[in-house]
Amino acid sequence: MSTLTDAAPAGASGAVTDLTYREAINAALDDAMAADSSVLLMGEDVAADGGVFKTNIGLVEKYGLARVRNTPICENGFIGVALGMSLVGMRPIVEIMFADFLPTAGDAIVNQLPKYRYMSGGQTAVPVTIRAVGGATGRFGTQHSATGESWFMHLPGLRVVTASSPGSAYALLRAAINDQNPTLFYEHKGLYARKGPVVRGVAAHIGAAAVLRAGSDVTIVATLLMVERALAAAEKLAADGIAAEVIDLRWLRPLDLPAVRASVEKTGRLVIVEEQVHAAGWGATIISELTIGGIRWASPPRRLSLPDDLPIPYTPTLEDEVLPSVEAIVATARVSVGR
Amino acid sequence: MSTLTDAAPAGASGAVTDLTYREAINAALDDAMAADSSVLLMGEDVAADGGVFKTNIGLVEKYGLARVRNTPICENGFIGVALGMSLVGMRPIVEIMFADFLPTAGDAIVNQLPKYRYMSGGQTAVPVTIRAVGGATGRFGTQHSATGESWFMHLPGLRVVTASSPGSAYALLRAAINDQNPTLFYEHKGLYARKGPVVRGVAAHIGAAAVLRAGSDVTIVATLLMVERALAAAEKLAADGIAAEVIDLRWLRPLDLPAVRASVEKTGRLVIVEEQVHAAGWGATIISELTIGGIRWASPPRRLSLPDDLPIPYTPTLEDEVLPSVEAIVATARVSVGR
Amino acid sequence: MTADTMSARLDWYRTMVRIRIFEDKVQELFMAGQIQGTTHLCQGQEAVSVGAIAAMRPGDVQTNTYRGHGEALALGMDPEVAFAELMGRSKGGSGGVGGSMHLIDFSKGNIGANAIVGAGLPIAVGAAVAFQMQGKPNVALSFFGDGATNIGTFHEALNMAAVWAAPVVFIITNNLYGEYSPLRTTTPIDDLARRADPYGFPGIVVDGQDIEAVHAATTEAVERARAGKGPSLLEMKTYRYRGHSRSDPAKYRPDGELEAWKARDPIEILAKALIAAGDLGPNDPVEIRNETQAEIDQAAERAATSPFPTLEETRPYVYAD
Amino acid sequence: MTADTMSARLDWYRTMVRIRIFEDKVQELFMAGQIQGTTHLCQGQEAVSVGAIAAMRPGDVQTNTYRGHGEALALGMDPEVAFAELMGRSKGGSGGVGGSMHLIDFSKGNIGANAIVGAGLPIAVGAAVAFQMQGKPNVALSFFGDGATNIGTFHEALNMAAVWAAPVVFIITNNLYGEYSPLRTTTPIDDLARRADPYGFPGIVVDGQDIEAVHAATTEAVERARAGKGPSLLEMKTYRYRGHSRSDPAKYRPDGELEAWKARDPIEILAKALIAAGDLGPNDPVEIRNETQAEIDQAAERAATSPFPTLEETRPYVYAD
Ligand SMILES: Cc1ncc(C[n+]2csc(CCOP(=O)(O)OP(=O)(O)O)c2C)c(N)n1
Ligand SMILES: Cc1ncc(C[n+]2csc(CCOP(=O)(O)OP(=O)(O)O)c2C)c(N)n1
Ligand SMILES: [Mg+2]
Ligand SMILES: [Mg+2]
Repeated sequence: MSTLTDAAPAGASGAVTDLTYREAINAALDDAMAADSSVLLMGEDVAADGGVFKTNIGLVEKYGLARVRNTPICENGFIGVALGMSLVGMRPIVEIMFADFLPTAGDAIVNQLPKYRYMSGGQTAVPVTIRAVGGATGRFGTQHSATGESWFMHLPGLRVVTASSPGSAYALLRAAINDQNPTLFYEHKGLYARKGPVVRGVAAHIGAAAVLRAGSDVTIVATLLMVERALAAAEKLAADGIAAEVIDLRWLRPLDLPAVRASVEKTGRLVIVEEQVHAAGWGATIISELTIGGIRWASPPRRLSLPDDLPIPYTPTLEDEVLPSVEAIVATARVSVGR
Repeated sequence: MSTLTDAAPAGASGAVTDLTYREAINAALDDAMAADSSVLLMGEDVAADGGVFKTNIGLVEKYGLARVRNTPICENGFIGVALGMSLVGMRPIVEIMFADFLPTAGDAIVNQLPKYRYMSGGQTAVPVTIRAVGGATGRFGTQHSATGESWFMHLPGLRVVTASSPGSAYALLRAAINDQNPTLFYEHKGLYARKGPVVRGVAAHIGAAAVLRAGSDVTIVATLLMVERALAAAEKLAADGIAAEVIDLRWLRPLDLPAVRASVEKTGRLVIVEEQVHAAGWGATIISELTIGGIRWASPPRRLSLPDDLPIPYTPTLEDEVLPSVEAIVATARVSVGR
Repeated sequence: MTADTMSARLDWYRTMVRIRIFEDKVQELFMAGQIQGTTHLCQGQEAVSVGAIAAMRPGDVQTNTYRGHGEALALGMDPEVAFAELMGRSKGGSGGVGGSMHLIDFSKGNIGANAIVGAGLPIAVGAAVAFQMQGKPNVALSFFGDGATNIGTFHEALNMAAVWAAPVVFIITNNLYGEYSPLRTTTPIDDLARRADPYGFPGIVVDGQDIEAVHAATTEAVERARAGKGPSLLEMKTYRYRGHSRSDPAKYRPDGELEAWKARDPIEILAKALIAAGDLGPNDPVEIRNETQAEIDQAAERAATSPFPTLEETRPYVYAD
Repeated sequence: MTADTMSARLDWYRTMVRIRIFEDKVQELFMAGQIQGTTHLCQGQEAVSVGAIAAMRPGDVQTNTYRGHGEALALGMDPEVAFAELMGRSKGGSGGVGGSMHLIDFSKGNIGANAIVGAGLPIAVGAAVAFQMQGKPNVALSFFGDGATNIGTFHEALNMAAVWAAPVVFIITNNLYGEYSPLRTTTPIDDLARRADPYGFPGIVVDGQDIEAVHAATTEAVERARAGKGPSLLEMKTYRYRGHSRSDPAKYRPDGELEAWKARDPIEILAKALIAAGDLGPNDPVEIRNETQAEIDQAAERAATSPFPTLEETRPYVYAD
């Protein structure tokens, strides 16, 4: 068990540094492994040259090849291995190079990790963290560009979390590693170079969304890469006197409905910005639950999503075209507030 | 290519017979294999003793072991095999014994089947049908009871369809087999013994939901086993003068939003009855899309779903308890209409 | 034979009889509707479960399958707790939410009974690698069927175990059928032990009806793993007397096959040996059977008195804090 | 050597040179930003693609991977169409939506270039079984890497192929690395051909730098499959000159390894043989290189003039009717 808690953060606690998203993930891994010798990182080439996305620089030198463990190419198998490790005292972190490969491990993720404690009647905890690198803008084509963020959010027993900035990446990854339950942690490959403040040694609260910008006219909810676009849009809207409240959803399971509801109760308007098809995603889930809850919509909620019927293309021009843009967010928010 | 069309149905066309759900599936398989020699059925023990759920009785005797092909236990592998067959002129039907095993074939279902035509720039069709047997009430426990119906509905390139009765099972399975695109066809293991009229030789329209009972007070949308419960509830409600419109959603992709919208525009009220967790499912998708579309809710939509945070238990008493019941549907519809 | 090994063998014998009678009782209760859903019984395979598990030491763990009652009982699970689980009662090992396919007891090293074919292998490898990292002298066993050797996780698990020289022993309970399919219709070879070769560790064919052979082969593999020499694959040739599950009549079996295997019943074989060695009197088998029958009947009765759990009771089983 | 086989070998030579220069050009265009995302190049592996595909007959098919430019060109894809695809242009083989990892041409038997490791194997088995059912004399090949032999689909595909005696040939392009990982760090054996044994069909080690050896071994396996004798596994020992993808500097390779392999360059080896046999003049290689360079440069230029597709243009690629 990690000794890290929100109350009494461990390590270089509280220190604030400016790090890139990549460095923030590296720092979270480093701090977690330093704080708890049962924490390990495993996956394809995680120890090779800092890993494919260079998030693991310096770790193998510090913790060795047993705790920074290269695996053969077999996602379903090595997530099963991580599960087995977690049953006897280890806290594995599994790196999945592209979120698109998560379905390759479908059984481990759907039938094993979330149900393992339950099937045993609560005899064990399953402290496994899966880091999945997702998202478009990389021109990686249709089999390497999904965020996959909502694929597993319906599974009781699992936690699902997304990181949109260096600061949240650090705090959320520490929280995921520290948690006793299987957690899918989503990174966006388009964010690795972003820089921002990181508070070392402090883990985020599980299940808490973050209001990144306060506003009273319209609520914009986003995750991952879409968060910075939502913030940029809010900036532009402000210039026109429209006050947008921007929420980084962060957790898909548990889903922070109270936070979104509180905001929409104030604004009466909602724009969902999601890098995924709308069907069966977190955006649809939020709109459905709020509507079921009887919320008063001042104007119908709106969404910016990937096309309903199109996979993500390699074609650079088209990949840009299918993603929700700052301009589209601005335009949609304007329609929502009616000016 | 099957010669079957809605216009000119093949085989014992138009003949209406009373069959069980199991027999209806058997008839659809039989008629499709008789009509087109490129159609084959494959899966674990599909040829053994009529198959595990006895849906395949008589087929191996008629079509032989090559076209009714037992496979080793390797879902991901044999769905990949079916994909390969479909690229060179065959029309495979894959039987997945329990829908819970679909994630075992996650890569084939998420990254291969729906994207294969797209990645080739439309060079090929992928006429693969996957029959997945899902659903609770069987006391099969947490790894054998999921409907899994919404797991893949967000994937462009795929079709997803559910069968709630003998008649729809026949017509929808013929449509799935006849279609040029990969289709996930969901059966419910709790329905096999149900009897009902079946029109031989006629395929359903792709993407069309079915209004099974007309009513003006409240719309109830359901799939699979929940459809008969919705109908039973409507019967009871009618006795109290509440006219419920019951829609069998049937297709999750393409999703028949127009049909549901038309009904809710009339009733202003909606009750979703789903044998799944609400998050990231078709129920949430429908409520979200209708709300985004600006529909006028006379009263907030309501849902009956599986518990948000509980896997399906083996415990007979609890398995019954977690499923939406006729009584719960009646009660919820009453609250919705306010009497 | 030392007094020690003698009493060990008597324990084996009693445990095999207990498993046999437990499974017969399960069938009876299933037919009576007291156990619902499905059952996968292991009559005929008792020597594999008991002989292999007898090679485990404290701290060792194993994973098994939906056909795991034999392993669960061999590891010492109280039949009452097992029956309660099969009946879905609070007193069950998993509080009644697991059922027949999930007899699990972490306190006895039974860290998993999986209903997904092949899923238990990587989990065992993970436990083994963890022991290695923790510097513990422990070993993980994984029990699975012949049909499971055709699914991807089998290959992935054996490959990782070899690469990491994990202290794990893979045990194929080859009962010649995967559900209704004879081995040869889904598998291109007869001796599955051969499937160890591409990973560079030993694969050994074992007479699964002879508990002495099972125990000897498993002990060697377990100690090899404990010594840091890596994994082994053991193929136990055995047979399941009943159908695959529930009320499967097993029509797919050729005439005489069942009888031929029953002629080499693992319980009879050990009884003969013990009697020949004078460690068991000629009437002891009948007595042990009767004692055990009474024990099992009472266990089932007591289990049936345990209440069904409430939903509230089961919520803590989902998330740990 | 007959005139026929001679001209065949000259074709092989020209094709290998074309692939080499194509890949070098891809790297150049990638660095220039005209090709985006990622590339996986095959310089050094040309003999495997060309020699194996030369064993195919009309109606035969194959699947390959994200590192499939060699196979695509060996199957006769027009370099302009290939470049256009890599640039995401309308004229590309997949209309520009596929990119570098998906050079596909059904009209030439190239039914798949997959970006998921191991996914192509079952697809090839499926095509092979379909040919068998259709009574066609055709065969399916599947090209994949050494790292792919560790994922479940490898095992599942080989097992099914064996059970059904499918006319399929599995070709491991063993270039000693899976991404940045040396084979031995992820795989417990050196000769991957050994991995055929548990399925009861031949596994053969082949010198992947010698196109004659590649062609001979593949021809034997293909004709064996065509004759209904079932699958084979061929391990082609070769090497990729460049890093795994994009701008990977391949720092993980020991000093001298690259040079040692370049000393056995597949193009050079065939050139020597052809010159020795008098089928190629001493200056021909330079001339052929120059001709090909011009051809490739022009193809790239023409490809760049093709427009990017519109979304509307790509919609029909999703669903067929
Ligand atoms: C991934 C998966 N596919 C299919 C099944 C259905 N199923 C349950 S047991 C079984 C046969 C397994 O045979 P074997 O491995 O020999 O074990 P045995 O039942 O003989 O003990 C099958 C196909 C499953 N549980 N999991
Ligand atoms: C299922 C899956 N896991 C991981 C990857 C990422 N990946 C792409 S290529 C590769 C290495 C494959 O090595 P090998 O099979 O030897 O082929 P090579 O690249 O050497 O041609 C990996 C791990 C992937 N594409 N698919
Ligand atoms: Mg078996
Ligand atoms: Mg390689």
